[in-house]
Parts: sequence; structure tokens; C-alpha cells
Amino acid sequence: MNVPKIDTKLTAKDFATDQDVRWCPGCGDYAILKAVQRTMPEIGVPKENMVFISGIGCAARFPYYMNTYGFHTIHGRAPAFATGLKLANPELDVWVVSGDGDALSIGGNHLLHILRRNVNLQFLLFNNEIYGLTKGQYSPTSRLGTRTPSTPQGSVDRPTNPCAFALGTGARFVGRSYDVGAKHLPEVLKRAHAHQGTGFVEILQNCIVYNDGVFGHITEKQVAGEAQLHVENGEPLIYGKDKDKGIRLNPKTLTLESVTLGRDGITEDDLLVHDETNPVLATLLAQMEPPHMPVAMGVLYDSPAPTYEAAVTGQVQAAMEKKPNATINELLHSGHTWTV
Amino acid sequence: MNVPKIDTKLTAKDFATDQDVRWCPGCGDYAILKAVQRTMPEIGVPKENMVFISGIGCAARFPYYMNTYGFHTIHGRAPAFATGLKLANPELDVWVVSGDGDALSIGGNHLLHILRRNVNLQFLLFNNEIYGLTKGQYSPTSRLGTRTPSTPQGSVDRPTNPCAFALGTGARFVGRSYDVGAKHLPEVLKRAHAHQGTGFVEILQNCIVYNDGVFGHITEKQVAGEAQLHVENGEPLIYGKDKDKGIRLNPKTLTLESVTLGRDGITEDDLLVHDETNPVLATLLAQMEPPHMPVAMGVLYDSPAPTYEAAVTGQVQAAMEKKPNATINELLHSGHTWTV
Amino acid sequence: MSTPLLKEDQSRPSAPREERDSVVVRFAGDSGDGMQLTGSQFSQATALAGNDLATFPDFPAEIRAPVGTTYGVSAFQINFGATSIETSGDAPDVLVALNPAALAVNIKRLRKGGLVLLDSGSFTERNIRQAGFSQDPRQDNSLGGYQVLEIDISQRVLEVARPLGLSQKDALRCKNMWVLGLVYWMYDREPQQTLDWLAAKFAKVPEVAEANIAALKAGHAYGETMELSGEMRGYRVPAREVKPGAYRLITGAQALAWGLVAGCKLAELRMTFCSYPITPSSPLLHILSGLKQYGVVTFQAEDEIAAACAAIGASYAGSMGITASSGPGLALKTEAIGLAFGAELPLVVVDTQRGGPSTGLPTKTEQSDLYLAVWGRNADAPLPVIASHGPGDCFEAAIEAVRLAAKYMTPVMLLSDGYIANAAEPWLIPDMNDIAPFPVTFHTDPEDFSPFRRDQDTLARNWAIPGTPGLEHRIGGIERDYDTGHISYEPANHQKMTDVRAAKVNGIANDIPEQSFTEGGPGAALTVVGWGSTYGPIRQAVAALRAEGEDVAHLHVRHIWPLPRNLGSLLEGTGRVLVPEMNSGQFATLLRSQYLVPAESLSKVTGQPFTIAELKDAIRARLGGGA
Amino acid sequence: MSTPLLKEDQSRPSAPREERDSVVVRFAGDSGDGMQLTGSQFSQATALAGNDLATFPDFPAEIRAPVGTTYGVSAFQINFGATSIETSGDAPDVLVALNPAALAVNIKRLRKGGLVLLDSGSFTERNIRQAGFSQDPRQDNSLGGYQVLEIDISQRVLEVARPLGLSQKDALRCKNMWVLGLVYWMYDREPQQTLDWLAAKFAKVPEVAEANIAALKAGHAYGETMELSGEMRGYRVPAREVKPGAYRLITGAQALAWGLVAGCKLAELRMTFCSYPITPSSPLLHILSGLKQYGVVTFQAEDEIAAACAAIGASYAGSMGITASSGPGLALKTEAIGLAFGAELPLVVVDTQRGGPSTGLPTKTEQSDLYLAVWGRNADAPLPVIASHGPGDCFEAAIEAVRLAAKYMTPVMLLSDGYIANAAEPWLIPDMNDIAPFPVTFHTDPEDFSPFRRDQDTLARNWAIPGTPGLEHRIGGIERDYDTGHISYEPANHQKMTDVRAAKVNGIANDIPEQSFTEGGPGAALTVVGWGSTYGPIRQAVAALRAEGEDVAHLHVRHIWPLPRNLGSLLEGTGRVLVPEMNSGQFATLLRSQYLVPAESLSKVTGQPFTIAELKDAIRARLGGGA
Ligand SMILES: Cc1ncc(C[n+]2csc(CCOP(=O)(O)OP(=O)(O)O)c2C)c(N)n1
Ligand SMILES: Cc1ncc(C[n+]2csc(CCOP(=O)(O)OP(=O)(O)O)c2C)c(N)n1
Ligand code: SF4
Ligand code: SF4
Ligand SMILES: [Mg+2]
Ligand SMILES: [Mg+2]
Repeated sequence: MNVPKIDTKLTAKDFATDQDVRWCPGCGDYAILKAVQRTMPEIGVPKENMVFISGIGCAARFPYYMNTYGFHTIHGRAPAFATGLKLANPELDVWVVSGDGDALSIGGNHLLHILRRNVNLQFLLFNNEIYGLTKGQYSPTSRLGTRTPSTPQGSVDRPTNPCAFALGTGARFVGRSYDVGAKHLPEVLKRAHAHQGTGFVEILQNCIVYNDGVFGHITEKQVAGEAQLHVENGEPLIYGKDKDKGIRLNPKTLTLESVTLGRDGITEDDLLVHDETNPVLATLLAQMEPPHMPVAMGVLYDSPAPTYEAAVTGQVQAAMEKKPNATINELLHSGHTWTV
Repeated sequence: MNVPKIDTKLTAKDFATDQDVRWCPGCGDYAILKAVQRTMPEIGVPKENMVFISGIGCAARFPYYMNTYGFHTIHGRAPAFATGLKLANPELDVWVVSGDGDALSIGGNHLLHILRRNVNLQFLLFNNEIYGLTKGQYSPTSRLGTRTPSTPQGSVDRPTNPCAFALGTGARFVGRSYDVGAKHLPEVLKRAHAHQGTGFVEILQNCIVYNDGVFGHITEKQVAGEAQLHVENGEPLIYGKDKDKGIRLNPKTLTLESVTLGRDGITEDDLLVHDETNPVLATLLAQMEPPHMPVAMGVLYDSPAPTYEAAVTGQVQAAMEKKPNATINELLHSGHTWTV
Repeated sequence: MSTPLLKEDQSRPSAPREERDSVVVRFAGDSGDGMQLTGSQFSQATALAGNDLATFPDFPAEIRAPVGTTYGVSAFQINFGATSIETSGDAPDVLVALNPAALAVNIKRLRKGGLVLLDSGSFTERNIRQAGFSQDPRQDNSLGGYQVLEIDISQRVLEVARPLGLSQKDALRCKNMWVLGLVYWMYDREPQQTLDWLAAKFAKVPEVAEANIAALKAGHAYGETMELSGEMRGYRVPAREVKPGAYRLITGAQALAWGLVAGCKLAELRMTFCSYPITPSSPLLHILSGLKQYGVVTFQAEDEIAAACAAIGASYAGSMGITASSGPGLALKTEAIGLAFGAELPLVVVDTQRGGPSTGLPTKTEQSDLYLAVWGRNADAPLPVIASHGPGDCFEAAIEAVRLAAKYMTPVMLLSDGYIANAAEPWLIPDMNDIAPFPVTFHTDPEDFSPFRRDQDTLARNWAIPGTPGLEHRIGGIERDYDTGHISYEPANHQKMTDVRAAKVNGIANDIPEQSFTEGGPGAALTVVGWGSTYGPIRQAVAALRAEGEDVAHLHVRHIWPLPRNLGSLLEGTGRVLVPEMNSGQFATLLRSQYLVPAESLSKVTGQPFTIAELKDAIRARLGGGA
Repeated sequence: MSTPLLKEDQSRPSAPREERDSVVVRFAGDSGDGMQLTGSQFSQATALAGNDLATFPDFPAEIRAPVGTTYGVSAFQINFGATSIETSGDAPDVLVALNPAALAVNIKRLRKGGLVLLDSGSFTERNIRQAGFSQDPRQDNSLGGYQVLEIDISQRVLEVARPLGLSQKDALRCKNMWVLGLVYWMYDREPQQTLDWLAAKFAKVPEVAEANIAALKAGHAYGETMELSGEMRGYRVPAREVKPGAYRLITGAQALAWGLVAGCKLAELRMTFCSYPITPSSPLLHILSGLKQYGVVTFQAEDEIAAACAAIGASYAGSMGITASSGPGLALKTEAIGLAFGAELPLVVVDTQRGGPSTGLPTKTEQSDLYLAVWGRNADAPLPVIASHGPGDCFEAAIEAVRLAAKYMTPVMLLSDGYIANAAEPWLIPDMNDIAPFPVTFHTDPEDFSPFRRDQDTLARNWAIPGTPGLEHRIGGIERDYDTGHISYEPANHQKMTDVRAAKVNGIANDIPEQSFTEGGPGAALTVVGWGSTYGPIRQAVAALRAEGEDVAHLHVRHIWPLPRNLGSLLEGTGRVLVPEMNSGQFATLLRSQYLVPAESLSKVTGQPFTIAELKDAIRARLGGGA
């Protein structure tokens, strides 16, 4: 979104509403809310130009807690509402907030199409790998074997990787962060916002009630260094709490490998350098998974393309300029008429 | 699908129905129908175990012309009907026939989920890059700038690549062929059928009325040699009517390049060798496009994984074996009861 | 009616033409024969000749079925006359059949004694068989009772067109113009505008233009010659006296699309039209996609749900969100419409009804989505429902839908059908300056703001749109507090909100015209109550019977919900009530439930409009045997 | 009723207990306080004590709202007695409030003079404020008119549990068992089974088991002590005389799930249950997912549309396809249901209704999807609609739905609601051997086969499933030829098919029980007509008024469509007709439309069931002022 930056002195507090936040105590959504509220003032868009759109789910309650415009719609359809909103007023700064069920189960088709069209907005997918609001059934991102009320013997369908899915649809910005990434998340949000087109951000989120700790092996302080790779454009792919590990390409198998710097004579030069504009690299990064690989965090892909609403309204604008004072009476009299 | 092969002496004719085929004269669907009818006897599944399921569209009329079981359902939902069918009777050999609108516009979400779940059936996507049945509006695969009744100034949304989309969702078999590929198409169909899980096949199809010639630069006899690369597992990626061109990887940019054998000292050894089990290679191949690259035809990806219905019915079977004679009366008396 | 273009005085000095009050012609041929073009050219010429008219394009379901098949037959029917024409005609007087299949499909419609005009050149054995005839229908008694005029049109067209350099195939494609020329001669229509149109249409392929023009002229000349030889006769259908003004032909789809544009203009709102293609709704999307110069934004969504949601999103942003579909698509939109109802956002939902259930008969007409429109939502969610009654009327109905949606902050259902959408009629072009605007004022005052504060009169809530400083607020589908609009699970509040939403919609009854009689008045022995596209045939039938002295009246209802506030009293004071509908009695159910009147359903579910004759018979039967 | 576990003779030799005919207790506390568990334990003990009972779990909408908030309050109400209990009780006699928020939310429900039992330990300033009280309600007059019993339960629990090694937080989680012990004492219930249950539940954390057991015993002992000191009294609610047999407690969701399994067994069909989670429908998916040993296949689809389509696909394959949802989800299924109707495939669609419109009040109950069930499809698509009237009745209703779907090759709507689904009642366990099976026979004979050949009696078409040699055929949503089943656009065929589909469904009226009166008989001054979960309160209200001598009768309708064939005549012979519904009058509309009876709607849309008292008042008002 490129709404003109305005010098405001808003603070995080200005973005809080007077409504009690009703998530379960300890829910990862609180941390995300804080991060978003802290990020908004830095973005410099007037509050009244911001709109938060959501579907249904715990995550989807988000708009009630943001003192901007907000629309809590129906399950899975937030991208479609957002598209209409942007077509009607491209100047608005729109943020879609969705859960893994909302975005990838009932709403997968709308997500595909908003990404394909590249509507200029931010899409935040709170991935807790579970249906929180309906009390804990498995979701399209739940791992194989997840036991839930609807899968008492364990789930049998392979999960979808949200970032890989987004890239497969042709998304032009794909980022990943996590609920307790108090510093990391705002940076990714700002990048998504700066991107012209749909800024898709997966946020790993802990559901303390129905899926507690499912990302513990990635986000817990003790393991984060080894389990996460924070990508930076133009920088080699290095990770590890001692920054001693890296990622290199095996060009034969077209796969990524984790290597230790210094071991077997491996140096930084052997590592892949992150290129945000490379979709294949982004796909490979998106698919890295523990235990053998770290999880890639940050901006995996950013390659702007024309936005949908700009193109649509551009055609309308051009037509209006070509016929500046078209009246309805003219329309009614167009083509064959006769007078009695 | 692995229905036991039975020695039948069926011919293509046995698979034709007594209904007049109602596509427009010259429609690519005729050629596909012929190819499918010719392939069926070779597959060796008894006719009565075959079911063709479709949504709505010109392509979706297909079941009426196959003398098997058939269900012409509603727009976009064929994968969901097929999933229920397979859950109820995993022995059936199910073929879904869909169009680019049916599969990727209204039905994108069901396609995502059938691929993710890996339901054991064949999914044929007749891609004519247009809505045929509703008289020629653009579709999610129409190229940028396509002029149709709903886009008189040209379409502005970037098309989705069906094979790349399928790979992004986690599909385990992705093939591509074309309507007039009288020899090529049956081979790909047989491979899809042999695959355990969802065999996704994109078939480029000419709509002579609303999008005539849109694949001419790929499928016309004169250009096919240069415009198509027929991939074969384990073979180097060579194409050209003189078999003088090949594909190599640029490991720096992670992109594919077309090279000429013999020029600049390039030999077959420099070329990539097709590996059907490599998803990254499949994605790169799926995305090759004219004019600079040939279109990849054949089995781009084939990497079997457990099928959904086998896992589901496996759990049911196991539970039934554990409690072999569970009666409803027992169920009704389970837990706390008391007698008056 | 007299138009400057009507050149009666220029008609050729040959035998005086017999006068006809009205005539029904049906053009039928293969999908590739161009029957729709032929029909619309004839309609234009007929309109210019000052006749009233109504058309009925009868497309095949297939895009372009194999040549010569019955399911590939395309037909176009036109009823035109010197009097008020409100239906496309019960039975054709003239059937043009360009191949055996066209004859097979349409012959049963022809009135006894009518004229069938055949292209004998197309009666090959193969074509005859493909049409389903066991033998040549011209040889057995199949055509007994009709006048048959066999002309080898194919041959004549080849003779005219081949010398101009056309291939056999291209030459034969001029058959329709040859026939048009002949029919122009028969009814004394002026061919010039068609000649001009051909020249323009085929400007880039002059030999094709020339061939078509030559074919048309040849057909015309053939008529003259045959008349001289006494084998054919020409007719005169005098112009109709009508209100002076500028006229045009208009289809329902066109009028509806333009009405939406006009309505938004009157409301001073931008329009965001979101739709997913479906027969017979798609023409709205096509027409509106070509009106960008009026600021119309169109969005071909990925499906009907997305279309409805995008339209609601657009309304939330302060535009008029409009979505359009047909039965199966409308079914998909129901959940989203419920949200627009609950969040109280304006939305116009256009349903161009078609034959059902399920996929049903996509290219045939029906009125069977009334239940879905009125009652098809989860929970208590009453909406205004408006039905247009004919092509031109769609314009006004669409304006009314936009007006109510904006004024009452509510989704509005606007019903059309496959017949109305495709049929054309002459239309007295309204002057926008004569239509009172109803500009929307967005709420902008932060003082004491709540998004759910209501207007005392309309009970509509505030419309405060994103971008307005100080009015930041959240809305959604969970029940909202009556005062603040925040989420509320309070039992009493839910009752209050349910009540006020219903009261708001019911209140619209005070903002719409009272019901009046189309024909007759209160207290008739039988009152025929109709809605939607049955208007024409019912009115004609009732008028005819009244002229015969029958005690019958006609009420035509445009506002299906809320019903006009005086409708109940009009019905209570009446005798029997008969409700003809192209469904299984849906409006009859509604009337019975609201007024406890013993409304009797007259149901027709064939995908075809009522004929005047069958309505007259039904009415007569109920009046005790007829006059 | 006397059960082997009822140990009246073992009651302590202290003061004789006062006898009560029925009692309503409401347990209320924070989401984390375990009120639902407490309530269901009390229900079990009460059932074992031989009382009739009905429960009403009243969940918060939030999963686990912040501690101490009003929207985090969870409550469980139970009505139990020595007589027939059919509602969860108008107003509690006893309210247990474990924190100020629970008091704030629930106090208004308590009957005047009722007992409120408070945990004074939770009345901290912060909690009081968070509950929305401006001052301590115990200090001002807020609780005037009630008996208030303040006990520092928190403190007492800490004293019991801390020594066992529990943290303060864990210790406080035993509050519910302390209260349960006290209430057990008050109503002389046997605690043993709860003690056993606690031991089993916390087998892996013995200190927690011990602490809970100790808390329960301490609460029980507290009662005894207080009684001795005269500050509390115990009651006796005698057992009810009931039909002998094996009983259990059952919720509506459980009975419905089991009924579906039983129905499929009786039909000799595999069940394929396809659903997408939604409140309050999800428990069906959960229960059935645990019944794999009965061959039940469950499928959590990607959305409601896929769920409906998968179920239809399963039926096509020869299984019984079942899909379940609530309002918003049902709205999404309408297009697919239309296909099942058109293709004439069996399908059971369960709708557990909730508050609407749109997302509405997901955790509250309503009956407002009747319009959607009966009329919510594009085009003419009538379906059988069955409504269950209470928890146990769901079992029979589900069997009936499966029977009709299989026998008539049609989708069937089965309506339940949020109240029925979650409420529990004692249920006389039926013996499957007493229920007549209705096995399905698939068609297998290729001789002269057509998929649309119909049974002469039922008008149901053949069910021929894939895998059957020689019966290969194609079906779909486009209109089908009456004889062959092939696609047909023929006008007359469409009429014939529309008629036969309607006739088939209407014919079901001959295959369902005739309507009978629940209370009273024909010709009453006022007949109350109900459906669904209003059964209990209406029956109680009408029975009570009849006992008072009022001329009122009760008709309860299970088959909403087609209606019982004699219902019309029963209604015509009656005085006023009153239709209480938890919606804006939907069934009243249906009755009016069908029978032209002036059925009057008594509407309640608060998300709460009717109380007996409000029904009695409404009936009395219509009878002219009451006895
Ligand atoms: C049409 C419809 N179907 C189903 C539901 C029930 N429902 C609400 S939220 C939800 C899924 C929530 O999961 P997710 O999107 O992952 O969000 P979370 O609660 O985990 O944040 C479901 C199934 C609904 N409200 N509407
Ligand atoms: C619910 C619904 N929406 C829309 C339609 C109209 N419709 C039928 S087919 C179709 C698209 C066809 O395109 P495609 O899937 O590409 O098939 P093709 O005709 O090109 O083979 C549409 C929009 C419908 N029948 N049902
Ligand atoms: S259920 Fe899970 S996701 Fe939802 S609010 Fe509670 S902790 Fe958060
Ligand atoms: S419209 Fe196109 S896709 Fe459809 S039948 Fe005709 S040629 Fe084929
Ligand atoms: Mg989730
Ligand atoms: Mg297509």
C-alpha cells in the first residue's frame, strides 16, 4: 500500500479500542495484536484510512480491537470483501486478518484469487494449525496424525504449507513471522505494507487451549536460534545461535542442504545468498522444515507487479476521460432510436 | 487407481454412449473424448467400476459421452462429489473432468483440497483459457489482455498456471498434454491412472468458438517440435524438431535456460535430466513458457504418497476389527445407565 | 403511431396489401444460420415502421451444436401490430424454417392454417433423418393444415453470392438475409437500415457485405415477383398510435443494466458491479463492462459467493454494491446476503430467473426463485423484493431497487427472468431530468456517533464510510447492540434488533405506491393476480375477456416484499383469486399466508411463457364455462 | 421411580427433609470454573436418584474469556422432579454463583425468594468491578428479595487442597466440587459415582484427584454441619414413577448421532457423514468420528459446500450420505441440496439451528431456519422436513429421516436446535430389536433399465449404484427425461418431472403418522400449535392450564413438510390458533399458507427458550383474561 505518509503523532494506544479483548489468556493473538498496534503508527497512514477485514475464527476477532475501520465478515470470504472494498476505494489501506481454517479451508479459493490478482493490501494469516473458535478440530495446516475431536485416531490428510501455497498461486510478496517475534513481526509487517500488491504474511501463532506448544520447537527462546533462519535480502543464508550454519543448494537434486561453516572446508561463499525476487528460492525456503532444516522467517519473496485495482480503475478512468461528460440521457439514446 | 486388471475385450466403441455429442464442430473436446475412449480399454478396469464426475461447463458434459457411470454435478464442486464417492466405495475408478473455470475459478478450493488429501482418482483439467459454456468470458487461465464480453478492454488479472498451482498445493502427480496429442495424451492418462493418488492432468484444449488458436503456437504441427518439450523420466531435457535444443539449470539464478546442443561446446551432459520425483524441477518445468522456452509436456511429477481414502477406511476397518460385532444396542447402553 | 421513417406512401403501386392488426413471425434455423440477427433486424425495421412489438429469442442450450440437429435449432419470434402488443404471441402466423430440424422443433407451434416457409434446398436425406423425421415431412401428411411455401433458398443464395467470390459455405451463410428480404417484402418493411448495417458490419470484407446485401435484395425481389404471379401476397400492418417521444428497442437485460447505472447516478453513488457469469444473467455483466465511461466498475469474481461479498465490501466502502446471478448462483449467495442484512449495508441482488431445480433448464424461463428471494436465508432476514414485469420496465424497477437499498441500508432483491432479459420491445425513452434524484448523504459527524443510530422515519442506520476521520468503527455479522453497534449477546437486545430490522423493511410499504388494478377493479367475480413477466399475457387475456363482458380483474404486483399496504384490502373485497405463475404456486403461497385469501395457483412449469389463450381458457373455466 | 442405587433408607438420621415436587438449580461461574462438568455430574446423580430432569448448558460465546468477565460466565441449569419434567425450568430456585460476574449475569433469572449461594472469597474489588457492579452487590439492596448464603468457598477449598500439595491456582479449581458436595447434600444425592469418576479422571495426578474428592466431601460435610446449626436445610425430591426399563441420560446431539447410525443400520446402508465444524452442530461430527467401529465414515470437509457435495457423492455410490451444519452453513449448502433433489438421491441434512441472522448468536438457540429448510432453494424443490422436539426424541427423528431419504430417494431436512443439542434428559433406552428395519435394495437388473424408472407407490426412482454391471448410466442436474433419464429440454417433460417430484414428496404424507393432540382435542377455544424444541414448555403450559380448567389444546407437529394429511381438518375445527416459535413466525406463515387458518404467531427471539410462565400468560391473555 502506498497511501501518502502523513506526519501524525499516533501511538500504539491510539489503535486500541474500548472493547475488552476476549481471547483466552495466554493466546498468541495478544502478542500479534500488540505488535500490530505498535507497528501502525510507524506506517504513517491516517487511522481513518485503515480498514481491517476478517472472516470468522478467533483470529478474525482482530478488527474489534483495532481503532480503525473494521468489518468482521463471514467465514473464509474476507479476501472477497477486501477486493470489493479496494475496487470501490483504492485509497484505503486494507489489512485482512485470517486463520488457517478461514484462509485455507473454506477460504482457499478466495485467497488464491486475491493473490493471483495482486490486490493491493496486506493479508495476515494467523496459523495455529487448528480451528480455535470451534473448539479444536484439525485444520488444513495440522500435521499428520493430529488428534482432535474430529480425528480421534489422528488426522490423515497431509497439511498445506501456507507460504508454498501462496507462491504456487503466483503471490508477489510472501513473508513469515511468529506471534512472539516482538521485533521481527513489525519489520515483516512494514515490508508487507510497503509492497505494492498483496502482502501475504504467515504468522505462526500459539493456541494455548487447543494446540499448545505446536511451534515450541521453533519459537521457544532456547531453540529459536537453531530452529529459525532469518532471511535478509542480499545476505547469505546463515543461522544457528552461533551463526555457524548455513544453507547451500545441491544443484543435482535441486534441494537445499544445511551445512556447518568451517566444517569440511565450507565457507560463506558456498552458501546461497537470499534474493527476494527469486520465486524458486522462495519456494525452497518456504518448504524448509525441522528437524533437518531451520524454518525460514522474514521476507521470503518480494517482487512487485501491477495491482489489480489500479488496472481496473485505470480502465475506468481512461474511459471517463475519453468521454468526459457522458450523461445517462446519452446512454439511453445510444444506437437506433426513432421519434414519434 | 489400482483396481484389479481384468481381461476384458473392450474397445473404444464400448465406451461411447448412444447420446449425440453436442460440442461445437471442431471443438478440441472431441479429440480428447476420442483419446479417452481409446485409452479406457487398455486400462483394464471393468466399465461398471468406472465413474466420470464433472462440474458444469462444456468440458463437464464429458460424462454423458462415456458409457460408464457418470455424474454431471454442479459448477466447481466435482472434486468434493468425487471425494465422497471414493470414501463410500474406494474400489471405484474415478475420473474427474473439469474446465479451467470449473476447476480454478469457482472450484479452486476443492481442487486444492483433493490434491492435498491425495484422493486416489484422475483429475483432467481441460484448459481452453476461456469460459466456453457461458459464451466466452475470460477465465483464471486467460492471458493478460484477453478481450472478452466481460473484459472489453482486455483482462488485467494475471493468469494462474494450473500445473504450478497443483504443485503448490502439494499434488503428487502432475502431467500435461493437449487435445490433439492423439498419441501423447493416452500415455499421460495411463500414467495418471497408474499413479496411487490424485493424478492431475492439464490438457490444453482449443475452444474453436471463443478462443480459437490460443494454443496454436504450441500445438500446431509445424511448430510443435520447437514449442514442446516431451519430458521422459531419466532422460535429458531435449527438444526441437531436430532434437538440437536442451534445458539446463542456471544454479546462480535457480532458473532454467534453453541452450543449443553443439553451440558453445554444450553437450547433453550439460542438460538437466528429468527426475519425475523432484518437485522443484517439476515446478520449473511447469512454468516454462513460449516464446523463450518450450512448453513441457508429459509427466512432470510423479511421487506417490498414501491416499486419503485408504487411510480413512483403514481407520474404520481397524476399529471394526477391534470390535468385530459392535451392536447398536451396545452403543445405546454405553456409559452410565440405570434400570428402573 | 407515425414515424418520419414510415413511408407508406412510397409503397409499390402493385396489388393493395391486405391489412392485419397484428402478426406473429417465427424465424427458425440452425445455430449457425444467424436467426437471432435476422430477428433483431426485423424487429428494428418493424419498430421503425411504427408497430408495437414483443420478441422472444429462443436459443438452444448448446453453444453451437452439430449442424442439422434438433438441439442446434435457434429461433426468434416476434409479435407486432397496430395495437398494444405485450407478449411475443401465442402461435406464429408465419414460420420460417431454414432446415428440417427447425421445422421439426417448431411446426407444432404454428397456428392452424399458418404459413410455413421452407428452404427446400436443406431437405437432404441426411438432414431429414437428423431432424428425427422417419420420412420427408413434405411428402407425408405432416404439414397438412398449414400453407407451405417451399423455396430453394440455398440454391438462390448460391446463385447470388458465388459470383461475388464467396465459398459455398460462406455463400450459404447469406440465407438469413435472403429470407429477411422476403419477409420485409411480405410486411412492407423498409430494408434500408439493414442494408446500411450490413455494409458497416462487413466493411472489412466487402465481398461478404455485398453478398448479404445482394441476398436481401434478391429475397425482396422474389416476393415482388411471386406476388405478380399471384403465388404470394403482401400485408400491411398499420402503425400504432402511441405517445409522442423518442423510442428505441430495448431488451430486459439492457434496461436493467441501464436502470442500475441511472439509479446510482440518482443516488450520487459510484457503482461496483460484481458478478460471476451464468445464463441468463451474464448479459448484465457484459453490458455494464462496456459502460466504464459512466464510472461503472465491474468485477468478474471467482464465484458467486465472492461476487456477493465483493459487492458488500464495496457498499461498506461507500459505493453501491450490486451483484447479479441466476438460481444456482443466487443459492450460493444466501449466506453473504444474510451478512448484508445483519450489518445493514445497501446491496442490490439481481436474479434473472431460469428453469430449475439445480442446473435445470438454463436457457428456459421460469419464475421459481420467489421462495428463495423472500424466504431463502438462515434465520429471520426479511428483505425488500421487487419484480420487473417486462423489458422496458426493468429500467424503473432497477432504479427503485437502488433507491430502497440506499435509503433503507438493506439488501434488495430484484427479480427478472430469462424471458424478460432477452425479449425486446419498443421503449419510450425517459428523460433523466424528469426523474427525482435521491442523493445519499454519508454520515460525517463524529459527535455522539454510533454506526447503528437510526433515522427516526426510515429506521435506517447511519452510513459512515472508511476514510471519514473520527468515525472509525467496527461492524460484523454477530448481533450488534441496538445503541452502540458493538457485539451483544444480550437476549433482550436480540429481540429488539430482530424487531427493528423487520420494522424497517415492513415500513417500506409506506414508501412504495399503493396497489392499483391493471384491468377492472374491486369486487370482480375473479381477480387474476400476477407478478413479473406474466404481466403481458395476463393483461391481454383479462382485457380480452373483459371486452367479452366477463367479470374479471387484473392486479399486477411489483413489490413482492413488503407487499403494498392496501393489497390485502383489495383482495379481501374480491371473489375468486387466481395466481398464474411459471412455478408451482410460490406467489400464491405468499398471498395465502399474508391475507388468508383462498388464492388459487395456476401453475405452468414448461420453461415457456403463458399464452394468452391458455390464460383465457383457465379464467373462463373458473368463471363457469366462458361467455 | 426406584433405582437400585437410590438409598433413601441410608439417609442420615438428622432432621426430616422437606419434600419438593421439583427444583431448578443453576450453577454459574467462570469459564474456568468447570460449571458444565459440575452440572453433568449433578445430572447423573439426579438421574440415578430416579428423578425426571432436563438440563440447559449455557456456554459463553468466547472459548475462554479473561477471568472474571461477564462474557466469560458459564452456566448450567437443571430442572428435576418427581413429576414429568420437560423444560430446564423457568426460574432457578437455587443459583450457585462462584464469582461476581456469575451473579451479575444470572441473578435476574432467580425466582423471587430463591436461594443464591455465593463464594464470598471471590468478591474482590477487582472482580466486582469487572462484573460491572458499581459497588458490592452484597452491600446495596441488589439481592433484596432473595435468600443469600455467603460462604468463603475459596478459602475452604484452599484449606482442604493446599495441604495436599496443590498450588493456589490448582487448589481453587476444586471450588466446583466443593459446591457440588454441598448441593448433593441439599438434595440428598449419592456422591459415590462422582467420587469414582474423579478418581478415574485424575488417575494420573493423584493429588488432584484427592483434592477434588476432599473438596466434595468437605462441601457435603459443610451442609450437614450447617443443618445441625439450623442455618441450612436439606430437601427430598422423591423419585418419579416411570416405565420400567434401562435408562440413561442423553443429549440431543448424542441421540441424533446415534439415531443416524441406527437408521443406517436399519436401512442396511453404510453411513458417510460429511460435515464442516460449526457451533452448535460440531458435536455430531465429534461423536460420529468416535464410532468407527460401527463402520461410520466421517469426513471433515474443507467447507459446507464440499461437505454436502461429498455426502451426495457418497449416496450416489450407494452409501447413506449425511451432512450436518447450522444456519450459515446450511445457507451454503442450498445449491448442492438442489442437485440431490433434482438427481433424486438420498441425503440427510441436519440443521442444528442457532441465533441469526448471519453469524448472529452462535451459542444461543433459535428456530429460525424453518423458512430456509422448507423454501430455501432455487426453483421448485420441495423436500421432506422433520423436526425433533427434544434430546431423546432426536433418536427417532433421525431414524425417520434416514428412512424417508432412502425410501423416497430424496434429500431430507432434519431440524434440531442449540437447546436440544446440548440439553440432557433421562431416556428409556430402546431395544433395536423392537424397531422394524427398512433395508434398501439396490437395483441390479439390466433388463429394460432406466435410472429414472419409478416405483408405482412411492414414485421413488431406482437406486442403481456404480459397480453394478450393465447399469452404467449418467445422471445430473440438467432436467432429465421422464422415461430415460437423459437430458431433456422438452417443455412438457419439464412439467411432468416437476409434477412427479412434488407428488413424490407430497405422497410421504401417507407414510407418516396422522397428527394427534398432545393435550386436549379438537374444538378447543384455543389450540396451541408447536414444533421442535418448544414442545416441553408448551406441553407443560397447556397441561397446567387445562388442569386449571382452561379450554386449550396442544398440537405438536413433527413433520413440517409434508404436513400430516389430517392436520388441516384438525385446525379447521378449532377456535383460535396460537403458534409459539423462537423466530418471527415462520411456522405460522406455513400453516396460514396451507390451511388458511388465522394462525397467530407468538414470537420470541432472544436466544432463550420459552418459559412455561410466559406461555401460560400468553394463552390466558387470548382466552380472555385467565382463570
Ligand atoms: C459458514 C461457516 N462455517 C463454519 C463456521 C464455524 N467456524 C467458525 S471459525 C471456524 C474455523 C476457525 O479456525 P481458524 O480460521 O484457523 O481460526 P482460529 O479460530 O484458529 O483463529 C469455523 C469452522 C462459521 N462461522 N461459518
Ligand atoms: C453456480 C454456477 N455458477 C455459474 C454457472 C455458469 N457456468 C457454467 S459453466 C461456467 C464456466 C465454464 O468454463 P470452464 O469451466 O472453463 O468450461 P468450458 O465451458 O470452457 O469447457 C459457468 C460460469 C453455473 N452453471 N453454476
Ligand atoms: S481458542 Fe486458541 S486461538 Fe482461540 S483465543 Fe483461545 S488460545 Fe487463542
Ligand atoms: S464453446 Fe468452445 S469449448 Fe464449448 S463446445 Fe464450443 S468450441 Fe468447445
Ligand atoms: Mg486456526
Ligand atoms: Mg474453459
